[in-house]
Amino acid sequence: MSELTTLVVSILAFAPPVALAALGGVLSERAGVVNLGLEGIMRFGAFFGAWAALASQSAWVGLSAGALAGGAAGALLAALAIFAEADQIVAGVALNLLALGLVTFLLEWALGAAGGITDPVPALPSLSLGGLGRLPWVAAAAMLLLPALASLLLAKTPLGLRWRAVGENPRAVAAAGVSVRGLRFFAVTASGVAAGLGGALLPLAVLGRFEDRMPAGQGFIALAAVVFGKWSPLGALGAAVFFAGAEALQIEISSSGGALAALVPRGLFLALPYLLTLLALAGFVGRAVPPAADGVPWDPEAR
Amino acid sequence: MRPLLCALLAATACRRPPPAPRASGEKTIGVVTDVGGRGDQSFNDGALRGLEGWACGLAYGASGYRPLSEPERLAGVPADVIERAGAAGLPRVAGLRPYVLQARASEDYRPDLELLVSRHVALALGVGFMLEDAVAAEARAQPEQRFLLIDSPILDAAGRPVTLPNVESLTFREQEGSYLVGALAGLATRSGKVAFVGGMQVPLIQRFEAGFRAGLAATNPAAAAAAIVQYTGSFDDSSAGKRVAQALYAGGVDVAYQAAGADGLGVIEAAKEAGRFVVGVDSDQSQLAPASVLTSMIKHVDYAVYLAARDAAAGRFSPGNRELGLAEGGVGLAPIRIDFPGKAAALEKLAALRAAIIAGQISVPSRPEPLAAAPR
Amino acid sequence: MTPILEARGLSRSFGELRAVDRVSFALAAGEVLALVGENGAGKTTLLNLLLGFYRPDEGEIALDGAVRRWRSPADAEARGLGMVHQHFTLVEPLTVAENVVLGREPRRFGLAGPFDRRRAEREVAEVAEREGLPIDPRGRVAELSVASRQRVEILKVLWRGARVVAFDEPTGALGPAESEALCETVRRLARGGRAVLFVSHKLREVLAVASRVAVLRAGRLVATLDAKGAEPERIARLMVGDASAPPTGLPRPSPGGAASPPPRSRGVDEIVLRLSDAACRDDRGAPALRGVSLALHTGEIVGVAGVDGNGQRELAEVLTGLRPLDAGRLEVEGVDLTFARARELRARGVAHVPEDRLRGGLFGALSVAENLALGSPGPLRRRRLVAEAAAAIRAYDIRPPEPGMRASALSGGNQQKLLLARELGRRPKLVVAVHPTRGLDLNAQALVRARLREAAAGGAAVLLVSFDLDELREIADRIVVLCAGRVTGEAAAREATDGRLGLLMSGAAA
Amino acid sequence: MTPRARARWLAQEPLLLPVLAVGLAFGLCAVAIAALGRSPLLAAEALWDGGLGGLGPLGESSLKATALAFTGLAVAVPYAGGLFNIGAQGQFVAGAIAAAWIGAALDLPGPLLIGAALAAAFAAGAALGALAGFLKASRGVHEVISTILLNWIAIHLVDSWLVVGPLHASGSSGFSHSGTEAVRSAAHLPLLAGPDSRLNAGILFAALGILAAALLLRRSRFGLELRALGASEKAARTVGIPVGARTIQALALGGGLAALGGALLLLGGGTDYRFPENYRDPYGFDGIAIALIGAGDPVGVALAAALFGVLRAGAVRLQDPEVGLHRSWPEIAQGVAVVLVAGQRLLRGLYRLPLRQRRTASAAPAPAPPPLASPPA
Repeated sequence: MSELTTLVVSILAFAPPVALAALGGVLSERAGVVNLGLEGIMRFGAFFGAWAALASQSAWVGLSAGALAGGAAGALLAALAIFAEADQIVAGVALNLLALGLVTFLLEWALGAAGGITDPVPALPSLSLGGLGRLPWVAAAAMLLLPALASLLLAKTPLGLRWRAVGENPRAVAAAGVSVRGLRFFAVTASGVAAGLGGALLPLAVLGRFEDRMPAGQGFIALAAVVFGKWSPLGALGAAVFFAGAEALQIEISSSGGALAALVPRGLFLALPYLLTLLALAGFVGRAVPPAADGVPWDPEAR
Repeated sequence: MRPLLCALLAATACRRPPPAPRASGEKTIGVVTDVGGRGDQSFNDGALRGLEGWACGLAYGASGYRPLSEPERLAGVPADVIERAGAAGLPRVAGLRPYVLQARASEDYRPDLELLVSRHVALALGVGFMLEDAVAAEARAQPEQRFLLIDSPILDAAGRPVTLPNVESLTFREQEGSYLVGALAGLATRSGKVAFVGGMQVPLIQRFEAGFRAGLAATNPAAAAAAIVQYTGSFDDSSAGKRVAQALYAGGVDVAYQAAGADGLGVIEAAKEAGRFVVGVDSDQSQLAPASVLTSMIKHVDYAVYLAARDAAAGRFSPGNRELGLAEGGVGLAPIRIDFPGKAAALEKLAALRAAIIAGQISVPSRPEPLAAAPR
Repeated sequence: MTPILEARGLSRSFGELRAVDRVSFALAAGEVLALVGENGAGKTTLLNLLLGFYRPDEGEIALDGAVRRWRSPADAEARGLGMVHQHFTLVEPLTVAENVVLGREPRRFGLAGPFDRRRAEREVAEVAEREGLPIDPRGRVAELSVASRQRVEILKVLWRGARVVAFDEPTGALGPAESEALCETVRRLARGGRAVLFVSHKLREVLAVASRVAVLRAGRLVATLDAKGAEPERIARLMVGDASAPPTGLPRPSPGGAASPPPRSRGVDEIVLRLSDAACRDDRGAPALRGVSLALHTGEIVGVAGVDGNGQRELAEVLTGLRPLDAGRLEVEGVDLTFARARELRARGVAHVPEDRLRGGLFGALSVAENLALGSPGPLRRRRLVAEAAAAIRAYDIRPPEPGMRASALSGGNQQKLLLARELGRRPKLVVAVHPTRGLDLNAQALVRARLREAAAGGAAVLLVSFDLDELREIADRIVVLCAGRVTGEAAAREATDGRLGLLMSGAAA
Repeated sequence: MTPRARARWLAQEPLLLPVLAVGLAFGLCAVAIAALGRSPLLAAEALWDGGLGGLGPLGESSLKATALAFTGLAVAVPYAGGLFNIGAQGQFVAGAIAAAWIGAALDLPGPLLIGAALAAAFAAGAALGALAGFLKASRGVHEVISTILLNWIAIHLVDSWLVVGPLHASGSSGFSHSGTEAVRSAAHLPLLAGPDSRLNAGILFAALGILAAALLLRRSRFGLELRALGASEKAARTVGIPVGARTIQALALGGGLAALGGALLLLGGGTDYRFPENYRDPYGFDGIAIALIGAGDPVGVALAAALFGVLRAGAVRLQDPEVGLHRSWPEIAQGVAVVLVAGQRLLRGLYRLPLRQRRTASAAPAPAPPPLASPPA
C-alpha cells in the first residue's frame, strides 16, 4: 500500500469534522458575522450527538441531535451577536466558555459514572479497507458534498445572492427590503448546524465515543481554515484537507523511526501543523480579503 | 425575603462547627485523583474500583453512590486477583466510606489533601505520580495522618526515593509486565513490524517502552531492530491515538502496544478497524475490541488499593515504598483469548520468561536505550 | 390633476425633538419638487416617513388619493415609491444586474427555483436602454465610476417600477458635468410621467431642475415656491429663518462678489510646501497620483477641485504622511520629508483635517480633553491637559464646554470645532483640510471657513479639498484641479468659472 | 429613581452590568443546583469555607486570583487597543516554564532570583505576544487567529519537548519527579501567613500589576494612544500614532502579563515549585472570561479575579458528599456570566434598565436620530 493511499485515507477519516466546522465558519462570515464559537458549537454537537446516539442506539439519531444542538448553539450566538448587539468575538468566546463548563457537567450528570469518557457509541456506517482501517464514508461524503452544495447555494440562488450581499454591505440588503437581522440569524444558525454536524462526527464517525476534551481545539483549527480558504466553502474544504494532510504527514515522519524522528523533538512534530498554518497565513496565501462587513455588527441607526 | 436569606447564609457559613470525627466503627478512606480524574481508564479508575467497588461495594453514578449487590460487586474482578486473594476472597469491608476529590488543576492537590486531613480520614490516597510533591509536603506537615501514594515513591530533591513514617507508596514494575508483552508481540507478529504507542514521554511511560523493547529483543531481534516507538503527546485525546495507530497499521504494523491513557482507546479503535492486534494497558481492555486485543498489561492498582483500604479499616498501616512486580502480583498479563499460529508454544515461552524474571534471572531495564535509526 | 403622492400633516418626534412638524404637500406626475433646508431641518426624516423607513406620529400619506400606512419600506416600494440614496447602497463585488435585482431576484422554474441571472441581466439592460442610462449589466460595481454607480442606484429604483422617485442629495460627489447629466436624467424621468422629489442644498441646481421648491425649517414647511423666478437669496433666507441677518457662507451668485475677502498680499514668497512629481497608488494598488507637483506659500489657501476619486484623498494622505510616495519628493519648509511618517510630519507643523471626522479624525470613545491631548506628543500631565482643554473649548466655542465629555456625544458642528481646535490650535505651518464643511449647517460652515482663513492669515499654508466650487471660490486664493491623478489646470479663484473648472475636471482641457 | 436618573447612574457605573450578570448567573446556577436535588445553601457554604474560611483557603484563593488577575490583564490591556489576545494560555505556559528554568538554573540570592525568573517569564510571554503583533502589523494576520495557533505551538513545544526533554528533572532508578526540576528555595515567593497557608507575595505582585495597568491605561501617553487606537485605527493614524508599533507593544505587554501569571503561580508553590507534566490548568482561557466580566478595566479585572479565585478555591469542597456537586460548577457559573455580559442588551431588558443612550445627555439639543436606513456618512 503506498504512502499516498495512507495519506488519502487519513484525510478522509479525520478531515470531516474540521471541514464541516470550517464550512460553518464560512457560512457565518459570508453573512458578516465572525463565528469564534465554532469550538463550543462543535463541543455541543459532539456531546449531544453522542448522548442521543447512546440513548437511541442509533447513530443517525445522534447525527441529527448533533446538528440540532449545533443549530441551537448557533442560534444562541446569533441572538447574542445580532439581537443583543454583543461584540461578535466576545459572544463567540462566551459560547466556548459556556460549552466548556456545561458539557463537563452534563457528561457526568447525564452519562453517569463514565466520567471523562463515554461508552462506545453506535457508529455511522463505514467501509472496511482492510489494513487501512475503516473509512467512515458518511462523514467523508458529507465533507465533500456539503461544501459543494453550499458553494452552489451562494453562487446560484437568490438566497445566496442576499447572503453574499449581507456580508459585504448590509445596508444595501436593508435598502432592498430584506431583513438584515433575519438573514444573518439564519446564516449563523446554519453555521451552527454545520459545525454541530462536524462535532457530532467526532464521536459517531471518528472515535466511537465522546470524551471530555473534545473537540480539543479542532474548532479553532476550523477558524484558521476559514481564513486559509479565503472565505469560500470549497476553499475551507481545501484548507481542512491541508491541515489533516499536514497532521498525517507529521505522524508519518515521526513514526518512520528514522534518524529524523530521533533528532527532532516530538513537541516540534506536534506543533508542526499549527506552525505551517501560521506560516501559510503570514505569507504563502497572500493577503486574503474578508467580506467587507465581516465582524461588523449591523446597527441600522449607525451613520 | 432577600435580607433574611442573606442572614441565613451568613449564619450557616460562620456558625457551623467543623465536622467531628465519625462515630467509631465507621471509617473514611479519602482519595485525591490527579487531573485525569474519574474515567481515565487508568490508575485513577483502578484506585476507585478497588476502593469504591471492591472494598465499599458502591457504584458511583449521576446521583451519587448506589450499593452493589454481592454478585455485581465481584462481577468484574479478574481471575488472577481472585486466585491471588485465595481463600479469604475479596470480602466487602464493613463500615468503610469513600471520600473522593477530583483535582481540577495542578495546584488543587495540596488543598484537596488538606481537606481530607481536616475530615479525619483513616487513610488519604494520592493517585498518580503527579501528586508526589503534594503528598510529600502534606505528610511532613501532618505527621498524624496516614497517606498512600500510588505510582511514585516519595523523592528527595535529587530525585532519590526516601521514606516517611506516615506514607506508604506503591509503585509497579511496569517494565516486567511490558517485557512479557514485548516477548508475546515478537512471537505473534507475522509482518515483523511491531510498535509501541506511548502517551506523553514521561519516565513512567518510558518504563513500559523499555520493558517492551527488551522483551521483543528476547524473542524476535529482527522485529526489535525495526520496532517503531511513537508518543502521542497527551493522555486525554483518543483522536491523537487513533491517528497515530492508523498510520502505524497502514504501514504494516500488526501488533501495537499502547500505554497512552485515553489516547490508547483510539489505538484500540484503530486496531479494531484495521483487524490487527493491539495490547491494552492497566486493566483488561479486551471487551473494547475482543477480536483485536491480544492481551492487556494489567496493573493491579485496584487490588493494591483494596488491600490498603482493608488494612486501614483494621487499623493496620505499613509505611515505606513497596514495589510490585510480577513476583508480587502487581503487574501481569490478562488472559490471551485470541488464537494465533504458534500460540501454544508462545504461551510456554512466556511462562518460562515470567518464571525467569520472578527468579531474578532476567533483569528488565527501566529506561529505554536510545533508538537506533532503523529503516522501515 | 390628481397628485400621485400626498403628505397630510405628517409629524414625527425623536425624544423631545420634533423632527418633522405637520408637513403637508402634494406631488403630481411629471413634476419635480425640490425639498431644501438646513441640516437638521427635517428633509431626510420627511423622506424616510414618505418611504416607510419611519412611521409618522401623526398625519397620513395618500397615494393616488387613497390613504396608505406603510408597514415597511418594501411596502412603499411595492406601491411604486423609490429612493436614490445619498450614499450608495451597493454591494461592490456583485455585478450591476445582481445589485439591481437584489431582494427581488427573478427565479427559474417558479418561486423556489435558482436565480435566473440571464433574465436579470436582460431586464436591467432593457430598463437602462429605455431610460437612457447606458450601463453593462455584467460589470462589477467595484470597477464603476461614481457617476455610473449612481446610475445603478437609479436603475434599482426604476427596475422595481417606481412612479415616485426621491433623490437624497444626489450631486454631492459629482463634478459639474456629471451633475448636469444627472439633472437631465431627473428631468427626463419627470417628462416620462414620474413624480420626483429632489432633496439638495445646492440652490442653483435645485432651481435648474425643479418645478417647485419646498423650504423646510426646524421640521416645518415654511414655504413652497414656484421654481421659475425664485431667487436663491430669498430661499436661503427662508431656510435660515432670520430674515435680517445675512446668511453667512451661502453660495455667492458670482465669483468675486462683494463679500469675498480682499486679496491678501504676501510679503516674502516663502514656500511652505513643495511637492514634486509625486506618484502613489490607491488602496487597491492602482495608480492614484501620476506626477503631481504643487507649491504652497505662507498665508496662501489653495483649493483642490475634482470629481470624487481623482486623487484628492491620496494627495491629502501623501501630504500628511499617511500614504507612501512611489516617486517624487516632498519638502516642508525646505526639509526633505519624502519618507517621513505622519508623526514626523505633524512634528514639522503639518495639520490634517480629514474628511471622515468621527472615524478618521476624532476618537468618539475618548473625551474632549483626550482628543485634544492626542494632537501633540509629550508626557501626559493631567492638570495641564485640563487647562489646555478648557482654553481650547473657550477659543473654539465647543459646546457643551465639558472637557470630560465623549467626543461622540458632541453634535457634528462641535465635533468639527474640536477637530479644528486640535489641528489648528498648535499653530501649524501647513493645513491639509478635506471637505471640512461637509455635513455641517450654514453657521458651522461659516465658522470653519473663518478658522481656515485665520490660520492662513497667521502664516500657514492651507490646502483645501472640496467638491463645493462655491466654497473654493469663496476662500481660496487659487484653485488647482485634479483629474485622473494629474493636475489638469490651475486658476486664480476669481477667474475660475464653473465652465472652466468643469472642463478641467473632466480632463478635456488637459 | 427616574428612568433618566437611573440611566445617568448606569452610565457612570461601567461595572454595574457585569455585577448584575454575575449575580444572575449565580442565581441561575443556584436554581439548577436546587433542581438537581442538591442544596444551593450548602453549596454556598462550602464555597465560603473553601475560599475564605481561614488562612489556608485564603492562600488558595489568592494563588488562583493572582493567576487570574494577570491573565485577565493580559486580555484587558490589548483589548483597550482593540486587540483580542486569545493567546494568554500559551503565554501563561511559556511564562511558567521560563520561570521554572531560571529558578532552577541560576544561583542567585532570593530577590534577585525571583526578579530574574519573573523577567525571563515576562520576556517569554512578550515574545509570543510580539510575534502575534508583528504578524498583524506586517502581514495582516488577525491576532485572534495567530494567538490561537501560537497557543498550540507553545503548549506542544513546552509539554512534549522542554518538560520531557531538556528541562526534565533528573532522576534515578526509573523514578523521578514529575515535570521539571523544582526551583531553588531562593526563588520561592515569601509566604505571608506562615507555613500553613500558601498566601504569598504573589498577591502583592497582582495588586501592583493591577495598579500599574490602571495607571498605564488611564494616565500615560502610551495608554492614551492605545485607547485611541482602540477607538479608531484610522484616526490614530491621522494623529501620527505608530499603529504597527503600538499593536506589537500592546500584544507583547499582554503576553508578558499572562506569563507573569504563570510564573507567579509556579513560584508561589501552586504547582509545588516546578512545572508539572501534563499541565492543563486553563488560566489563559479563563483570563478571557475575567477580562470580559471585568469590563476590560483593570479594577474590574481585579474584582472578577478575586471573585472567581475564591470560587475556584472553594469549589474543592463542592465534592464533599454532603454537598455532592460536580467540580465544574464555578466554570459553569463563569460561562453563564460571560454569556450574560456578552448579551448586555438582553440583560438590561431583564433588569428593566434603560437601553444604552446612543447619545449621552448633553446641554446641546440632541439631533434627530438618523433614519433607519440612512447610509454611512
